[in-house]
Amino acid sequence: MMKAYPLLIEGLQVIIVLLGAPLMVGWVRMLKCWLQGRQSAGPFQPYRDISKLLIKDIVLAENASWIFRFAPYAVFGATLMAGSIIPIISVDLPLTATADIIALVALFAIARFFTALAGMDIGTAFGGMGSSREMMVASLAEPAMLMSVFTVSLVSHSTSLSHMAHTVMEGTLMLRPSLAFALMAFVLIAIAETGRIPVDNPATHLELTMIHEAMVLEYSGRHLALIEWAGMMKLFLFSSLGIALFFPWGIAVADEAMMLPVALIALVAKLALVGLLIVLIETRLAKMRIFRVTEFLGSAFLLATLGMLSYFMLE
Amino acid sequence: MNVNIAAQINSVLAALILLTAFGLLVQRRIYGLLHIFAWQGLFLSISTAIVGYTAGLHHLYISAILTLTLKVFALPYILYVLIHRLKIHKEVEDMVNIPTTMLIGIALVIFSYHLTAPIRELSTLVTRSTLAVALATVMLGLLMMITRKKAVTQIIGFLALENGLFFAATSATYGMPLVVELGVALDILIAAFIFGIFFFQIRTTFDSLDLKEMEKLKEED
Amino acid sequence: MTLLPLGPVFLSILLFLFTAAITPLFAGRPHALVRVSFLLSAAASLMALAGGFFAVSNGAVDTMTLPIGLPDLPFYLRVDVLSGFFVTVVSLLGLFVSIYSIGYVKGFIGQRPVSTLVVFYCLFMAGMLMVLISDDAYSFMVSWELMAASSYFLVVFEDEHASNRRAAFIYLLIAHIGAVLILLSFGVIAGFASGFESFNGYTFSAMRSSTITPAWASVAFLLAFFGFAAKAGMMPLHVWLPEAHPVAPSNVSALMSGVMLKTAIYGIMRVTFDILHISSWWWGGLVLVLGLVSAVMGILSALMQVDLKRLLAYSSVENIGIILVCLGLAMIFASFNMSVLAALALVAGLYHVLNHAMFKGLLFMGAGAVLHSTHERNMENMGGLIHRMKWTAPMFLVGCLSIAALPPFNGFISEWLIFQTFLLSPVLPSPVLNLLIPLGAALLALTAALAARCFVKAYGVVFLGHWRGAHQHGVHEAGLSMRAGMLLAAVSCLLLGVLPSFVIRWLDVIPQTLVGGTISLSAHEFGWLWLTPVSAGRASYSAPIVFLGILLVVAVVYMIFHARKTSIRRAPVWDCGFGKLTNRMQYNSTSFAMPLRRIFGFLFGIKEVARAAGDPALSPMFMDRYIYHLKMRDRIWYGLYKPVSDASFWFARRVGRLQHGRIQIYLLYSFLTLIVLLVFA
Amino acid sequence: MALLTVLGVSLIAALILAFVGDRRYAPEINIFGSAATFAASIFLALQVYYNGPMLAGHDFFFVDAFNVYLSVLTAFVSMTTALFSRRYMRHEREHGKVGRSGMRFYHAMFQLFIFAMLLALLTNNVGVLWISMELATLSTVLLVSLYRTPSAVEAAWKYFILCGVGIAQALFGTVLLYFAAERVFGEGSAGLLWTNLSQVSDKLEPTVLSLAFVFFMVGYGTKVGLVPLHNWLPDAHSEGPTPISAVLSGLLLNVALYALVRCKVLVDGATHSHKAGYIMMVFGLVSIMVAAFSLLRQKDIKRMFAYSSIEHMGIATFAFGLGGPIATFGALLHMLVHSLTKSSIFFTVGHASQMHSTQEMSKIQGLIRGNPLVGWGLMLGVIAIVGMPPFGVFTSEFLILTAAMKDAPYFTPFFLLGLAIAFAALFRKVMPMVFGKAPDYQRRLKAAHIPVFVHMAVMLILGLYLPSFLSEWFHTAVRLLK
Repeated sequence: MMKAYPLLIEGLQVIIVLLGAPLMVGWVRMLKCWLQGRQSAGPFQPYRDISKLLIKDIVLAENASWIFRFAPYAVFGATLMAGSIIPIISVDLPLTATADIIALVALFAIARFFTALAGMDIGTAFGGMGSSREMMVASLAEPAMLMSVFTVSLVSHSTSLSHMAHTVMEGTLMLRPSLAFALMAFVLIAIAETGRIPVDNPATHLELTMIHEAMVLEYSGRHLALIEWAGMMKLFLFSSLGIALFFPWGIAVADEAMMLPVALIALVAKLALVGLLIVLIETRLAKMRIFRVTEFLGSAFLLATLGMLSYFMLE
Repeated sequence: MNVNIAAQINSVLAALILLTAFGLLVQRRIYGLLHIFAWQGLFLSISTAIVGYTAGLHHLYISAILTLTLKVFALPYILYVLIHRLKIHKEVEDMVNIPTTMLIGIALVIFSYHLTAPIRELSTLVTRSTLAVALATVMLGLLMMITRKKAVTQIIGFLALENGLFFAATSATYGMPLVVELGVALDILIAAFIFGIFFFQIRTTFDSLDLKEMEKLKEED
Repeated sequence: MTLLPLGPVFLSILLFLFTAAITPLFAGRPHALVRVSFLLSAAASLMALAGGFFAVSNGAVDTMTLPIGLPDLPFYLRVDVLSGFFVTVVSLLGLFVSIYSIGYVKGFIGQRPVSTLVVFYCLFMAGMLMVLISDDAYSFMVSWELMAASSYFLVVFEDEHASNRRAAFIYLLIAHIGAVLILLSFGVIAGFASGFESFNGYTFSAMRSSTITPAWASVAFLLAFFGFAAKAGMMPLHVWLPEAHPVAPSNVSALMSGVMLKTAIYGIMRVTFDILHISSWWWGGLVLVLGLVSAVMGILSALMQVDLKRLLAYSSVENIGIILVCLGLAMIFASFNMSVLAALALVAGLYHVLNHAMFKGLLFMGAGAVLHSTHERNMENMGGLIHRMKWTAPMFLVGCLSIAALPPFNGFISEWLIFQTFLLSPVLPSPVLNLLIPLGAALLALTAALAARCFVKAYGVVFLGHWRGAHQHGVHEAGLSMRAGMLLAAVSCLLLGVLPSFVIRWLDVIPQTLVGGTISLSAHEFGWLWLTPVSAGRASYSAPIVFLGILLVVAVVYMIFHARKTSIRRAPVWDCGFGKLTNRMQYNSTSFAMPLRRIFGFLFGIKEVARAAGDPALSPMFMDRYIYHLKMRDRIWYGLYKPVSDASFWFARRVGRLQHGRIQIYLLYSFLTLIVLLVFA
Repeated sequence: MALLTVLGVSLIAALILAFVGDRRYAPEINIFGSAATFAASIFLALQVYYNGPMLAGHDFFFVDAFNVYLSVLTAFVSMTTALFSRRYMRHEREHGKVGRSGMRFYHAMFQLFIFAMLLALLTNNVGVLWISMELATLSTVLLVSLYRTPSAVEAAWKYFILCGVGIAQALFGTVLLYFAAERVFGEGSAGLLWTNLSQVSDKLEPTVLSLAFVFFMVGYGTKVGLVPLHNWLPDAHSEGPTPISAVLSGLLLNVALYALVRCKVLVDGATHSHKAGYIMMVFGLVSIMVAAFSLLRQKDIKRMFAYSSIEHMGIATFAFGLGGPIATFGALLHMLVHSLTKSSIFFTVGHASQMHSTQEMSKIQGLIRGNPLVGWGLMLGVIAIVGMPPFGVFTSEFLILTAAMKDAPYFTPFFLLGLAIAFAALFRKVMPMVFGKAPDYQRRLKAAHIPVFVHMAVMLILGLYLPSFLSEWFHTAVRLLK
C-alpha cells in the first residue's frame, strides 16, 4: 500500500498533465478573446482540435524520411516524461528522483532537437529557417534557463526538483535577491521557450516572423496532433515548473493524502493566474523582430547570471 | 754578445717589424708591399736567430733559416711571379682611407700593449717586451685584410699575420718545439701553393682579382 | 588471483609494431594487407583493452623495465589506474576504428599506396599506448613524439594538395613546440629529483618523491600544461586542429580527435595530480578559464564551418575545453583539500574523456562514410543522405544526440556530472573563484546549447532535406566493416548513457589514488539504477528509467495512434504557390548559422558581400542571380600566429644581412669578435 | 699498431690516389682505404675499451675515450661517404662536371682530409693538433672549388681566407698556452702535450690561459662555424661536391669542436671559473638563433642544411659550455648523432639535386614518388635532425635541454625559440620537396642506398638503445672533461 500511493499520484499527475494542458491553452485563448473583444470558442476548443487532427489522414512531404515521422513521437514522449517529473500536485513523486532539473532541461532539449531535425528533413527553406531560428532561441534560452534554476538549486543546495520545492516551501518567507532575479529570468525564458509573444506567435503563419510554426508547417494528421499537444503540455509544464520552483506553497507533501484536493485547487488557481499573466503580456506587447529576440534572451541570461552572482555576493 | 745587448737588438728589430707592419698597411703600390713584406720576413728571421743564439736554442736557427727561405725569398718571389703573370694592377685600393687605417692601427698597438701587460710581468725572458709587438702585428695583418680589396693584398696581409704569430712564438717562448715549427712551415708552404692555384682560378673565372667580383654568395636579396 | 595488466598492454604494443613490420611482406597485395593488418590491430586493441580494464578494476600497479633507451635509464613502464583508464579509452576506440578501417582503407586501394597508411596507423596506436604506460621522462617523450610523427604522416597521407601539407606542417610544428615545453617541464622536475648527477632523476617515481619549491613547481606546471594543451587543441593553441583533422583519412581523424587529444589530458593529469601535486589554486583557475574559452570559442567556430570534418574538429576543441573545465575544478578543489568534490570533478572529466572518445570517434567514422561515398567534405553540397545511407544515418544521429548532451545518451551523463560539480561547489576561500564558478556554469550551459544547435545543423544539412550538390551518382551505403565499427561505437554511446553507475563504480578508484577522495559510496546509495553523486537529496538521475520511460511513452503512443489504420499520402511540400522550389533553396549550413553570425560575429573577422549579378540595363529589378561571399578570418590566427610568423620572417631578413657576401666584412666580424672577447675576458 | 694503420692507410691511399684517382677502380680504392681505416679504428677502439687510455709514439699520440669514439665516427662516416661518392661522382663525371684531373684530385684530397682529421684527433700535441686542423682546411679548400664555377671559386676563397685567419688565431692561442706551460715544464715538446698539460692545469697561469682561450675560441670557433665566425660555412657547403659537404658538416666541424673542448678543459683547470663555459654558451646560443632564422630564408638545399649544421654545432657548443655530467654527455652524443644524421641527409640531398639538376629547392618536388629511398631518406633524415625520436638527435637534445633547464633556465627560452624556428624552417622547405607529384623534368637515378640505410639504422638504434660501451666511453669522457 505504501508503494501504491505514490504510483497512484504519479498516474494522476500524468493524466493531469495530459488533460490539463489543452485546457490551459483553451483558457488562455478564451481570456485573450475576451480581452480583444472577440467571441471565444470556449476553453475546450483545443480538445476538439486535437481529436480532429487525430482522425485526419496524414499528408507527408515527398522527401520526408523516418526522422520526420519519428519526431512527433519523440517530442511527445520527451515532453510527457518531463511532465511526470515536475512536482505539480505532490513533491514526492516516485519519478522526481529519476531526473533532476538538469535532466528536465535536457528532456525539453530532446523535443526541440527532433523538432528542428524534422524542420530540416522536408528540405524547404521554411523548415530550415524555423529550425535555425528555433535553435538560436534555444541556444540562448537554455543556458539562461539553467542559470535561473541553478540559482534556485544553489539556494536549496540541490538540483532535485522535489527537494528544491521542499526547501522553498519550508523556508521562511524572505526576499532573496537571487531568487527574484532568477524568477524574472525564468519568466522571460518561459515566454521564449513556449513560443509566446513577443518572441514567437503561436497563432500566426506569417512566414517571416514565425519560428516554431515554420518547422511544423508540413505536419498533418496525428503527427500534427502530437506536436500540438506536446506544445500545449510544454506551456503547462513551464508554468507549473515556475510554480514549483518559486511558488510551491500548496503542493502536497508525502503521506498527506488529504492535501491532494487542496493541492489541486491551488494548482488550478495558480495556473489560471499564470494564464492571465500570459494573456496580459501578449496583448500588451507586440512581437519582436527576430534579432531583437537575442537581446531579450540576452537580458534573461544576464538576469539569471546576476541572480547567481548575487547569491555568492549577497547571501 | 751579452743578454742585454741581445735584448736591445731584439727590441730594435721588433720596432722594425712593427714599422713594416704599418708600412704594409699604408703602402699603395703592390711591388712596394712585396718589398716591405720581404723586409719584415728578414727582420723576423734575424730576430729568431738572435734569440736562438742568446738562449742557446739551436733549433731556432732552423726556424730562422726556414723563415728566411720562405718569407724572404720564396713567397715574395712566388707572389712577384704571379703578379707579373696575371698582370695585376700596380695600384692598390683601400676600402678605408689611409689616415683612418693608421689611427685604428695605433689604437690596436695600444690595445695589444695593454693586453700583454700581465704576461709581460710573468715572463722572465729577454724577449718578453716584444710580445705586444707580435700581437700588434697579428692585428695589423688582420686589419690589412679587412681594408684591402684585392685577393693578392689579402694574401699578403694573411702572411703578415703569420709573421706576427711566428714572432710571438719566438718572443714569448723562444720558439715552439721543432715539430710544430716544421709543421707550421709546411702548412704555410701548402697554403702558398693553394693561393697560387687560386689566383689562376679566380683569374680565369672572374677575369680579375678584385674581391668585388666575389660577393655573389649572400643571404640578402 | 590478480591479473597483471601490463602484460596485455605491452603485448598489444608489440603486436602493433609487428603489424607495422610485416607490411613489406604484402607488397603488391593491398587487399590482403588491409584485411590482415587491421584485423591484427583490432586484436591488439582488444588485448590492450583487457589490460587497461583490469588495471582499473583491480586498482593494481604493475611495472616493468625494458632494457632499451639510455644505458642508465631503461624504459620504465608502469600501469596504474590512471593510465589503465586511458589505455581502455584508447584501445576501445582503437578496436572500433580498426574494424571500421578494413572497409575504409580499401577505398584508397588503387589510388595511392596504402602501406604507409597501415604502417603509420600501427605506429600511431603503439605510440599512444606507449605514452600511457611509460614511467620515465625519456620514454614518455620518445613515445609522445612517435605518436606525433606517425600521426603527422597520416595527416599528410593525401600529399598532393599543398593545403594538406600545410595542415600537417602546422600540426607537427605546434606538436613539436609543445613537446619541447613538456620536455623542459620534465627538466625542471628532474633537476629537483636528482640534481642531474645521474640519469635516475628522469624516472617518474623519482620525480614523484622529489621536493620542489613552489615557484619552480609553478614553472613546471605552466610548461607542462601549455605543452600538453598545444597537443590537446586548447584555445588559443588549437589552430592546427581544424587544419589537420579534416585532411587526415577519416579513420585517423577519428583516432586523433577521439583519443590522441586525450593523451594530452592524460599528460596534464599525470603531471599535475601525480608528479607535482597541486600547490596553488590558481593553477586550477587558469585551467578552468582556458577550458571555458576553448569550450565556447570551439563550439562557436564549429557552428560557422561548412566543412563537415572541420566542424567536428572544432567541436573537439569544445569538448577538450569541457574536459579542461573539469580538470580545473578538480585542481581547485584539490588545492583546498576538498577531496570529495575534487573526486566528483575528476569523475566528470574522465567520464567525458570516455564519452568524447566514443561519440567523436563515431561522428568522424560517419563523416568518413559520407566522404567515402560522396567524395565531398563541404556540407553545402550535401543533403538527403538519410535516404541513401540507411545505416550510417541513424548511427550518425546517435553521435549527434550524444554530443549534444541529450539523454539517454552518454554525453548527457558527463554534462550532468559537471553541472553537479559546479552547483555543489561551496563558498571557496578565494573571491575570484566564487565569481568565476557561476560564470563558468553559465558558459558551460551556453556551450551545451550551442553544441545541440551545431549538431542539428550538421545532421540536418548532411543527412536531411534534398541533395544540394552537383552529382549524386554513386552515393552508396558504407561497407559492412565500416558499419560494424560505427555500430559498436553507437552502442557504446547508448550503454555509457544508460548504465553510468557501473562505469562510475569502475573508475572511481582513479580519484581515490589521485586526490584521495571518492564518490562511489554516495553514488550508489540507491543502487545501480540511480546516480546520486553526493546524496540523494542533492541530486539524482536514473538513466535507465529515463531511457525506458521515453521508450515506453513513445511505444504506447505509437501503438495507440496506430490502432486505427490511416492512409499516408505523399505530396509535394508547400511552395507558397510559386511552384519553382529547387534544392538550392533549402537552408544550408551557412544560412543555418546566420543568426549566430549576427550575435557572435564580432568574435570572428566576418566579411559578407551579397550582390546581384545580371544585366541591370535589361531589368534592374529582377536579377538573374545573386552572388554571396562569406569570408571568415580566424582572429586568433591573424592576431596571434600571423604576427609571430611575420616577425620571424622580418627577423630572418635582418639576420640574413649578416651574410653580406663581402669577405672583408666577414673578416671584420671575426676581428671584432676577437676584440670584444679580449676586452671582456 | 692499430693506431699507425688508422693514420697510415689514409695517407698511403691519398698518395696512391693522387696518381690513379681518375681510373675506373679508383672509387673502389677509396672505399677500400676508408674501410681499412675504419676496421683499424674499431680495433683501436677495442684496445682502448679493454686497456684504458693509451699513449703511443713517445707520447706523441694519445687515445682516450673522448677521441677514440670521434675517430671511429670519422672513419665510419668517411667510409660511407666514400661508398656514396662512388655513385655520386660517377654521375658527376658522366655529366661532365668534373674532369680526369678533378677526379684524381678529389680522391687524393678526400683521403688526405681524412688523414688530417684523424691526426688531429689522435695527436697528443696541441701544436700538431693545430697543424692538422690547418691541413684539413687546406686539403678541402680546392675540393670546394672543384667545379670551377664562379660561385664555387668564390666559396672556396672565402673558406680559405676566413678559416686561414681563424686558425692563425688558434696558433696564437697555442703559443700562449705553450708560454704558460713552459713555466711549469721548461723548454721542449713536453709543454705542448695535452696529457701533461691536463695534469698540471691548475698550475698554469690563469690570466695567460684565459687570454689563450679567447684566441682558441675565435680560431677553432671559426672552424666549428659559430656565429659570427660562420660565414664561410654555408658557402663552402653549398658549392662543393656533396660528399665533401657531408664530411665537412659531419666530421670537420666535430673535429674543430673537439679541439676547442680540449683547450677549454685546460683553461677551466687553470682559471677555476666558469668563464670559458659562459663564453661557449653565448656563442652556442647565438649560433642556434642566427642559424635558425637564416634557415627560414634558404632557397638552396645544401645551403639550408649547412645552416642546420651551424645550429647543431651551436647546440653542442652550448652544452659543452653548460658543463655538468648530463649536458656534457648530451654534447658528446650530439656530436656523434649529428654527424651521422647530417651526412646521411647530405647523401640524399646530393641525389635529390642530381635528380632535378638543381640545388634550388623550389624546383625539387615529389621525391617520394620519384625515388622512395631518396624521398623517405630525406624525410626521415630531417625528422631526425630536428630532434624527433626515435632518432639519436632527440636523445642528446633531451639531455641537453633538461640539463639546461636546471643549470641555465634563463637561456632556455632562446634555445626553445631557435629550435622551434629551425624546425619550422626545415619542415616548411622539405615537405614540398618530398611530397607531392613528381615533376616531368625529374630524372631517374640509381641512388647509393647502402650508406643511407646504414646511417638511418645507426641513428635509429642510437635513438632507442645506446650501447653500454658507448655510454661508458661517454661517462669516461665526461669525467675527463669535468
